[in-house]
Parts: sequence; C-alpha cells; structure tokens
Amino acid sequence: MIAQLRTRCRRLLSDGDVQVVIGYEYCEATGAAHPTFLTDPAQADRLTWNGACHHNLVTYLKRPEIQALGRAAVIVKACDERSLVVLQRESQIDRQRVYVIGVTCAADHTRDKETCRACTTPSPRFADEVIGSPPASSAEAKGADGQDRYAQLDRFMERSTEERLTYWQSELQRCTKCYACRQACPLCYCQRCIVDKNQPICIDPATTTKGNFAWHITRAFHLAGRCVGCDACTNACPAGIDLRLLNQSLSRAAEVNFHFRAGEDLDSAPPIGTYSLQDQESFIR
Amino acid sequence: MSGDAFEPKIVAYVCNWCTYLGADLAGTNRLEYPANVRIVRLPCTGRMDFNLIIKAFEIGADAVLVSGCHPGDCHYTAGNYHARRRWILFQELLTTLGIDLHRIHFTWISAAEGRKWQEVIQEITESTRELGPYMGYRHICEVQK
Amino acid sequence: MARIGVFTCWCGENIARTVDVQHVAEALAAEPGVVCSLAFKYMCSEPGQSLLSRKIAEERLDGLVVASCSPHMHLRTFRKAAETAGLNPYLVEMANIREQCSWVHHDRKLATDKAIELVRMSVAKVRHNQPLNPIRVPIVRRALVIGGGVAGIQAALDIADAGYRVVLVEREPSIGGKMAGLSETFPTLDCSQCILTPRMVDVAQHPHITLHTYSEVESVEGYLGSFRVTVRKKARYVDIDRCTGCGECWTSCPSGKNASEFDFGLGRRKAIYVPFPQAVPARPVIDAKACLKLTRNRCGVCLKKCQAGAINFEDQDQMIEEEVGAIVVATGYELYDIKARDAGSSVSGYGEYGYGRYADVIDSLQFERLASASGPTGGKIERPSDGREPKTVVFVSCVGSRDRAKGIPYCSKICCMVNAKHTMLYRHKVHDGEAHVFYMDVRAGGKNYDEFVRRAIEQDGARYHRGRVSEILEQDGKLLVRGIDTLAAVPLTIAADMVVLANAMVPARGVQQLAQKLNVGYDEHGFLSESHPKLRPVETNAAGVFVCGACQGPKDIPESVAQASAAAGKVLVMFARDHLTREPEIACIDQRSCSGCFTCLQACPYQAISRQEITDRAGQVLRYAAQVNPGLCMGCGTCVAVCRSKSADLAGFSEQQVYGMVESLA
Amino acid sequence: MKIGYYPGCALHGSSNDYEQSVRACLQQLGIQLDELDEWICCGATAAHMLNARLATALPARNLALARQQGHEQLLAPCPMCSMQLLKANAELHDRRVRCEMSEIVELPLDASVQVLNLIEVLQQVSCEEIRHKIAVPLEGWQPACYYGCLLTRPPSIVRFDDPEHPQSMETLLRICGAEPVSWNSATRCCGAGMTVANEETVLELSHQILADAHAHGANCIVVACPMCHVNLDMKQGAIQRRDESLPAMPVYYLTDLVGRAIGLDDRQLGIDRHFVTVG
Repeated sequence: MIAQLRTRCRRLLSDGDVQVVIGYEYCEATGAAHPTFLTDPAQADRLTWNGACHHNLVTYLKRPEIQALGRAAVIVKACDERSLVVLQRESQIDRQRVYVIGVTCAADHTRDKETCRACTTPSPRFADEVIGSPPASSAEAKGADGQDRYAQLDRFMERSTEERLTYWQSELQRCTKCYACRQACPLCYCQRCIVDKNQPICIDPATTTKGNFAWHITRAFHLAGRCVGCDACTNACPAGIDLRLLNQSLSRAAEVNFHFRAGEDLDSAPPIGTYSLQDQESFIR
Repeated sequence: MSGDAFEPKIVAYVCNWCTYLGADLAGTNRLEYPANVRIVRLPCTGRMDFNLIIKAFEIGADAVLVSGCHPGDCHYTAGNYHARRRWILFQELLTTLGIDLHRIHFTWISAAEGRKWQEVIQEITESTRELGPYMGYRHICEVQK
Repeated sequence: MARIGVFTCWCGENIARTVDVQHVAEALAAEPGVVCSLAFKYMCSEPGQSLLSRKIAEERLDGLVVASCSPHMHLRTFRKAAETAGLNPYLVEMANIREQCSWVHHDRKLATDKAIELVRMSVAKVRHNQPLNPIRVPIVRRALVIGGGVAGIQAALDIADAGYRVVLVEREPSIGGKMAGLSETFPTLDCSQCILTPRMVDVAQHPHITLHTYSEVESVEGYLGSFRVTVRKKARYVDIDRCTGCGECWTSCPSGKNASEFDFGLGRRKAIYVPFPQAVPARPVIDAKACLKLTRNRCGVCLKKCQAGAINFEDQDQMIEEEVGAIVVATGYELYDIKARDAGSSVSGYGEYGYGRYADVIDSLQFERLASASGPTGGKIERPSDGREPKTVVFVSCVGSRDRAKGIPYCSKICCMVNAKHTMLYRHKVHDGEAHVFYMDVRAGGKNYDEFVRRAIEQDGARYHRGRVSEILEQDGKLLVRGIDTLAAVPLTIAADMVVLANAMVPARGVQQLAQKLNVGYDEHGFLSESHPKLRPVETNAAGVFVCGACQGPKDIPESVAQASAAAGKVLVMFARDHLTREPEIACIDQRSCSGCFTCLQACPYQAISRQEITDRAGQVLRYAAQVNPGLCMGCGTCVAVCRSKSADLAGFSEQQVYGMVESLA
Repeated sequence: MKIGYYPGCALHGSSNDYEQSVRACLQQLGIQLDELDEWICCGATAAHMLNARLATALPARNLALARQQGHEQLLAPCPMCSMQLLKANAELHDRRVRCEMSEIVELPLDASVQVLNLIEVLQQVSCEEIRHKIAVPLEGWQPACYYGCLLTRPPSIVRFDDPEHPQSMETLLRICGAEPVSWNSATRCCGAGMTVANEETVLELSHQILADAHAHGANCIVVACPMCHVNLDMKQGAIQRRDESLPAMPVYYLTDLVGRAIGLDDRQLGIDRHFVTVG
C-alpha cells in the first residue's frame, strides 16, 4: 500500500497535477510519523503510512505558505476527511484546488486511541481516489457501532458539578495561551480570531484563569456542530490539557439533539445557523 | 432590610419586542419585584451571543437571565429559534465545565406577560439568594497564577 | 473625550416619588465624559425638550442620555428633539427608570441605587453610539402580480387603479383561476362568472396592466425596490395580437376528444381551444400534445381556416424581462389529489373511497362544473357514468383535511360552506333527490354563513350526518357509502347514485419552486409563510414580496379578495414615494476580517446577506466575504451572534455598546 | 436468485400446504429459498401484549440471524411474521434500541435486512420472465384477490401497496392470464385468530367475504396468508351449513395460481390437500 501511495504521489508531482504533496514521513529520531511536504517527485519515497500517522493533514491546507506553493495533494484518513467536508461546506476549500488521496485504516491501526476504537468509517468517502482496501466488515470488526465514542466523557461526567469546575480550574490554570490548539485545529481558520479583537475585548487576553476560561469556552463553542473529533488540539497542547472533553460534550449534544454529526456529508445543515421548530425547550420557562 | 444580607446581582438580557415590553407592562401595572435585576436591552434573543453570559459572570453576576419571545412570536420570525439552538448546545458545554446551571435562566416572556416577568424576577432573586454569591466563578476571576 | 449630557426626569411624581432624582443627577455628573447632568420635572414636555436643545448647543454635547420612561414610549421624541437641535438622533439613548424602576420598587434607597446603575449603563452605551443616517432604497414603481385568479385580479386592479403599472402573469391560457369555474357562490348564490367576468375584462382593458397569460415566472433577481423578473411565455402557437377570436379554428379542428382541464375531465375540448367562453384573453391556444400537426405533421386545418394568419406552428417559448419594485404572489390552490400518490409523498390517498375507479365518485370542483350553466351538462345534474340524474347524492366533508393519518392536519375552511351550497344547488335542480352530508363539524364562521347552512338543512332538506365515511363500495350499480352517525351512534350505509368528495385545499403545484426563486418561506404543506401571523399577514420575509389568497392558506373568495386588496395597499404604501426610508440600526460586516464561512448567510431570516467577491486590483478573485444588503436587513442581529470572528456587528446594538453596558455593572 | 426464508410456525404446522406451494412455485421461477438456521417464533399475536421488549427481541433475533447468515433479503410468507419483522426492523433504526437489542439477542444488529412478503418476492421476478414461463394461461379464472388485514397494514410499517385499495396480486394474476374481479372485501377482516376464541365471529366475517366474492362474479379467492386460508377454506363447510345458498368457493394461495400457470400440478402445489375442491 505504501508503494502504491509513493508511486501515485510521484506521478502527481511529476505530471504537474499538484505542486505539493502533504503526507507522512517516518522520523528516525522520534520513531514516529511526522507531516511532510513534498514538492519534488524524487522525494516521494519518503512517504509512509501506518497506524502511527496521527496528524490531521487537512490542517495544513489553511496555511498561506502551503497555499503559495500551488495545488496541493493531501493524504487523508476517513476521520480527517470529515474536517475537509466541514471546510468545504463553509466555503473554505475550493475542491478543485485540492487533490485528496484517501487512505484506509487497517483493523489493527491505532487500537490504543479511543477515537479509533470507536470509529466505524475506516474508508474515506469523498476522496478523489482511495488507496488500500477497507477491512472486511468494519462495524463488526469494531464490535459496536461507535457507542463507546463518548466513554471517556461519560466517565468524566460522573463527577459532581463542583468537582468538574475544580478540575477545569486547575487544568486551565496551566494554559499559557500559546494557541497551539487554535493553530493545530483544521477548522480554526478565521482571518482574525475573536480573541485578537480588541474593540471591544470579548475575551480577556490575559493568561489568568478568568482569561483562560473565556478563551477555552469560546474555542470549544466555536467548534460546536463543527468539531470532527480529530483531537489535533488535545495532541498539540503543550500543557497537556484534555480539550477533547469539551469538544465531545458539544458533539454529543449535536448528535442527541439534532441528529447531526459534523463532516458526515455535504448536504446536512449544521446545527448553528439553522433551527427546527421541534427543538427541545424543556429548560426554558 | 439589613445591610449585611446578601443581595444577588442579576443580569438580564432581554429582547426589545417581547420581554422588554413585558417588563414595561409590569411597571405600568405597578407589579412590585426585587431591585436586583439589570436589564440589557437587545433587539432579539437571536442577537444574544454566548460570550455575554460569560461576560456577566466575569463582572460578578450571581445569576443571568435570558428572555425573549415565545416560539412563533419573534419579531424577526426566527431569532428565538436560533437562540434556543445555541442555548441547548451551550448549556451542554457549561455542564461539562462544571458551571452551575442554576445560575442561568431562560424564559419566554411576551409583551402581555407582565405578571410572568414579576414572578420570574421574584423567583430568580429568591433562588439566587438561597444559593449565595456565585463563588465558583468569582474564584475563577480572582485566582491569579 | 466624550461630551455626554444626562437628563433625569422626575416624571412629576411618577419617578421622583421613589427615586431621588437629584441624587441620580449628582451621581451621574461624576461619571467620566459626562459634562452636564440635570434633573427636570417633565423631560418630554415642551420646556423639557427645549432644555435638551439648549444644552446640546451650550455644552456641545455629542451624546445624550434621557433617564425617564421606556424607550418604547419616548425614544423617538427625544431623538427628534436632538435632531432639531442639530445632533444626530442616533446619539441619544434612554435609561428606563420608570417602568423598570420607580414603578416596581418601593424602597427609595434601593430604587435610587438601581436607577443610578441603569443610567450608568446607558451612559456606557452612548459612549459608543455612532451617528447614523436613514437608509434610502430607490423604488421602481411597477408591480408584478403572479397568478390571475380572483386574488391576483383584485390586487392587479387595485394597484393599476392607483395609477401604477402592473405586470400580471398567469400560468393558464386565461385568467380567472378557480373562481371562473364555479357555478354559484356562497352565501348569496350569485353566479360566479357573472361577478368575476367583468373584472377579468377590466384587467384586459386596463391601460396600466400588462397581461402575460400562458406564462410562468422563470427567475427573479434583485431585491426590494428593483427586482428583475424573467417571464417565460410558453409557445401558444397562436399570435393573440393577430387573432380576432372568430372561432373558425376551433370549430373546424378535428381533434375533439381531449379532456377539458377547465371542466376537470368531465367535458371535452378540441386541440385548439379557448378554455371557456368568457376567457380573457378570448384567444385560443393549441394543445401541442393533442394537435395532429404538431404531433404527426398532419392536418393543419386551423392554419388554412384562419383568415387573420394568427396560427404559427413554429412558435417557441419566449423569455421576457420585466423590472418591478414589488411582487404580489397570488398563486392560489388546487384540490388534494386523492388517487395519485408519489412514493415519497407525505400524504396518503383514499383508496377506500374509490375515486378514479368509480366514475360517479367526483370531487367538489367537478360538481361545480356539473351544476354550472356553462358546464359540460349545461347545468343539469347528470352523473358521469351513464348520464342519469342521480336521485341520492352523498357529500363527504374533510376528505384529506383534518386527517392526520392522511398527512393533512389543517382545516380547508371552505368545504363546510361548499357542501351546504352543493346540497342546495342539487336540491334546487333535482326536487325529488336526497342530499346527504357526512361531516366532522360544521364550521360556518363568517357573515351570513351559519344562516346559509341552516337554510340548506331546514329549507332545502339536506340531511346531515355527523361522522366520517369509512369506505365506498360498488354494488348492483349503486355506491354503498358506509359511515357512522356519531350523534345517533349508529353505523350508516347509504346507497347513493353519486358521491361528491370535498377534497382538501392544497397550494397550487409548483408554488414551492416559485417560493424558492422569491426567497419566500413556506410551511410543510407548501403554503407560503407570511411575515407575522397577526401584524404582517400579507408581507413575507422577502422584503417587497407580498402574498394574498389561498397560496398563503385555505380561504374563500371574500377573504382572498380582502387580502388581495391588503397586499395591493402595502404595495401602494411602498409606491407612495420614489424611495423607501429604513431604520439605519442594521447589521454590517467587516470584510477585512470576514473569512467567508457564510454561517450568517444561512442564519439570516431576511436573505439580507450575500456573497461578495474580494478581488485584488487586477480583478483577480482573492476570496469571498459576506455582505449585508441594507435594503433588506431588519436589524435582528442573528448574524452577529453566529459570527465567530465577530466581523458582523449591529449598529445601535454593537458589540462595543453591549459590552460597554455589561462592563459598567462590574 | 437465492433468498433467505423465514417460514414461521404456521408454514411448518397447520399450513404446510402453503409452504409446499410457495416452495414449488418459487423453485419453478428460479428462486431458491434458504431457510434460516435456528429461527425462532416471531412473537406473533402474543408477545406485544405481554412485553414490548420481548416483542421486539424475538423478531430482532431472527433478523440478526439473517444478517449473520448473509441474507440481504428475507421472505416471510406469513403476513403476521413479515409485519412483526418489519416492525422490529423499523425500531432498530434507533441506535439505542439497536444497542439494547443487540445485547439481548447476543448478536450484532442493524436494520439492513430487507423483509419481504410473498407478493414482493414474486414482484422481483420480471413480468417478462413470468410471461415467458407460462405454460397454462389462467383463462377463465376470475379470482377475487383477498389481502386480509395484515398485508398492507399498518401502512407506516409495511409500506406496501395502497393500504385501502391494493392491486399487486391483481397485476400478477393478470400477467398469468386470469381476470381478477373488482370487489369490496379485499382488505376486510376474516376473523383471523378469533377462530379459536370466538368461532361465531369468524364464521360471520368470513361468510361476508365469501358472499361478496360470489356477488362480484369471482370463481375463486386468492390469498397470501395462512390464517386467511384457514378461515375461508377450512371453515367454509361450517359457513355453508349456516347459509346453504352459498356456493362452494375454492380458496387458493397466490403461488397456487401462479404455479398452475407455470405448469405445476395440484399435487406438486399441495392443492389436493385443501378442504374446498371444485370439479
């Protein structure tokens, strides 16, 4: 499968179909897979693909330096592809300007990641081409159909309200507002982030607990109905704050209330910016 | 009233066309209620961003009320429906963060419901008095690194 | 530094009794930026307003807060006063210390403290107020009316009579709509055509009305004040300007077995035909599917017969562009089709009633044609199967309507009256006939309506059975109508000669597609949505587009006509000036920071947001950003709330103003 | 064409003539029936009165077995069975129900198995193919097609034909050369399970059906339900004792007539085991 991937990318570059390939490369030093950006067909042999390729490469499509290189080919897993779908829906991607190579996940890939264990879609659906074949019957191989996707959140929610607040107080105190979470997120693409707006200051920019709460509430809510659960923010956080809990609570709320899962398809309307007369309002007096 | 007793600070974000007029009606009918509430008049609950709820806690509010038109009555047809959606999601996030939802109240109060406005303010003030100052968020605002 | 003036009103004793207004004025004087703070007995009085004007000039004020009553009471008053004194009216704010303070609190200290905070909030807000100017939208004083039924005719005539040009577009070959096919109308039993046809002629002869029949709206661009509408004029194969309507063509046409649309299949017409004798325009049309020349290149008799040279077999659809400032939609209704069901349809049929299988089960519009003097039987009640006079007729109410199991929960409103009328018409023509009605409730709300139903029962002997019909069977040449009389609690079987079903009213086919072109909303049944069910019943959320008649919901003729005149009235209000002035407290989008996710575009209830290309100097498209059309925005601020980068903002309730208010409470 | 087959209790018991007919006819049409291994009761009339979960779990287990055994489509010739299976299938669209049921039946579940009644299976064979196979056109046959209460109901679950005026059997039989009559009782109740509890009712209702068929010129009745057959065929003697003017009316399964048309004989189809025989 790797050989096929390399051949294909070499061809794309040499034919001039794309000017840059965004893929994964094995790093001797760390023993892990890192994002790589190939502009020369001769570099294609550096490409790799295995269960350790965690990064969501879609993120790099928003970078001006990548855009400046020309048309890009990007390698996506089925889960990353969801962010591509959201970007397309939000008019952030001209699909003609991107060549999407889907790669399938083998059943034994990344069993240690909770998101992977709960995954039910091992094969990209919107890619221009897909390399590799999906495991025979994915849903069966995975046991249940994603019902444990929120297991970690469920465990967290067993704590009391006060315990949860205390938890976040101590967690968010560590935040230095380096904004790695924002940088890593494929869907944080605003020309000017709200936190950088100073007339008025909606979000206290200080790295106080108050300022950090304001930031993280805003970050999470701005992903409501959009977050695809790639965990890039959590993985990028140098302070090790588990941001995924916040994202997941909103994803689940969108699923439960509006039967909506971000990135599932191009047609369903996202929960924010739309409404239904049937929306529940038991909490409103 | 004793000077030492805790009096909560309540911020109310209300829409211009229903709840604000409901509050006006309470006044016209001289329906008395506690003086703890500060109304911020917005054109519509659709204008009401979630950041404003957080902002209210940041400036020391002990409770927040958000109130607009009943479903079907929105002056702008659908602003309240959009708002309702966002609240459903936002509450979920706040729950996960451990923010006490007893501090946040959502109501639909029409221009004819002066009585309801009075009752709502009485109840919110009373329940917030019982809960005491919102130390949870005050803590967040005070603790420095 | 701001120069804000604060004026605290006593409102006589209304405020001053509970709030220490002098103390409020003093407290506010200490606020940064406040250069003058006074208390006055009646701010809204003439002396109060002159005080305001004087201080604006003396103190060179650039912001004003009047602490008094509700802004719904006097904001306009004070803004006007400021404007007279040379200050932009949108630099005035109010603090409501009466309705929301002095009138609802008794404790003087608490009320005074609260009043101070309320005024402070308004001062914090007014600091960020910007001078605004009313928005002017130019108006093309020409209207489009879509649909030439009784509602469309009324709306078109009203607008045209006021002196403005009207373009009337009708899908069928003639105007007149459903009403032209009715026999008599309730509750007066006056002949439908007698009252409608003069109005149809008025339309045809009106110097201000351009009539496009056999035409449909193809596309609509633009917005309030200047819509560009493309109308498709369907190929008619007859040049109606040359045609004299002599009738040579249709009398000689050999293809005569085509079901007449106007008679709902009960009568026959030629391939070249005028739908009904009083049609407007009284010019024929060729049915391309039935014409031998057009289908098989034979015949062509009409071409030879026509002295005027009006027949043109080469005719093509034509596109016509019309520029209009307002649009009235009056597309009307049709009857719920109970036999044909699409697989995906949300409503199911009535297989148990045998409509389409039993020739003598007909619907109410078909009965109208049977009873009409100009109908296929010349007004004699003859049943379709064998032409015999039916001696027992059963009329069934609520076929589709109010039947959630069949997918239509609403009441069609007219059927109770229609049934009563039908029993009368029938009994007037068949004196020994029995007329039975099955009904759920008799809903005869309206002037002289209930009296009319009583007359049907008491004078004309209609027999009413409260209950529904479960099935209609055919046995020995009779229709067995099985139902229940719930008042007598007995099952009933009536052996009838004919059954008339009062099918539900549904919006005319294609109205959803039209609504999408116009950006008008519609409900799950396809009825167009009015802007406000009580206060804006003929407006829609697409500014400049109005609705009337049954396209908005089931209604009868008087209501449709009234609503049509209402819609015309709204158009005339628009046309009273050559431009429209709108409140400037609307949204705007900072395109520098807009990243073009267009969540706002989706959320906007008024379709006021559009995509705009952001180009470089060479005209190369760099990206897209949202843009607000000031002619359409109503200022709800939904876009602001959904905008993540806060590139959207709302004048009058800007982020700066609202945050300023909240922060003043810290 | 191979298709999963769920006989249900009736076709393995009192109505094994139905099974014989279905098997013979479908085989002749090139449809192979693959009987579900270890199928269990569908819950039928009893389960939903006692326990809602049981009423879903029983058919759900059968659906899970079908899925496990690789069937995309499952034929249940008894309308009670097909309705129960379809009802369960509809409920399985809810993720929570699916998870719960999956645990109860101890098998993975989804709503992917397509449940078919007998008519739907015959509809899958193209008209051309049936026409091609016809050996003995059903000339002179004027059947009254009787759907009974369950084949088209409840419409939101079974989603089959017009619930009040079904025509699918008529269409099939017309292809075979018969001239089905238009009559009034196609979707009336035959009394169904009351045959045990209250025979009088059954005799009354079934009598109306037989009489109506006769009045509209039918020379036989065609059914696609074991229960209907029992009431109209087996009880016909008792009905005739009440109304001696009622002529004998043979009652056939749909596959009996289609089978005859494509050249099968009465013995192969099990028609010889019916109670009412004519000529």
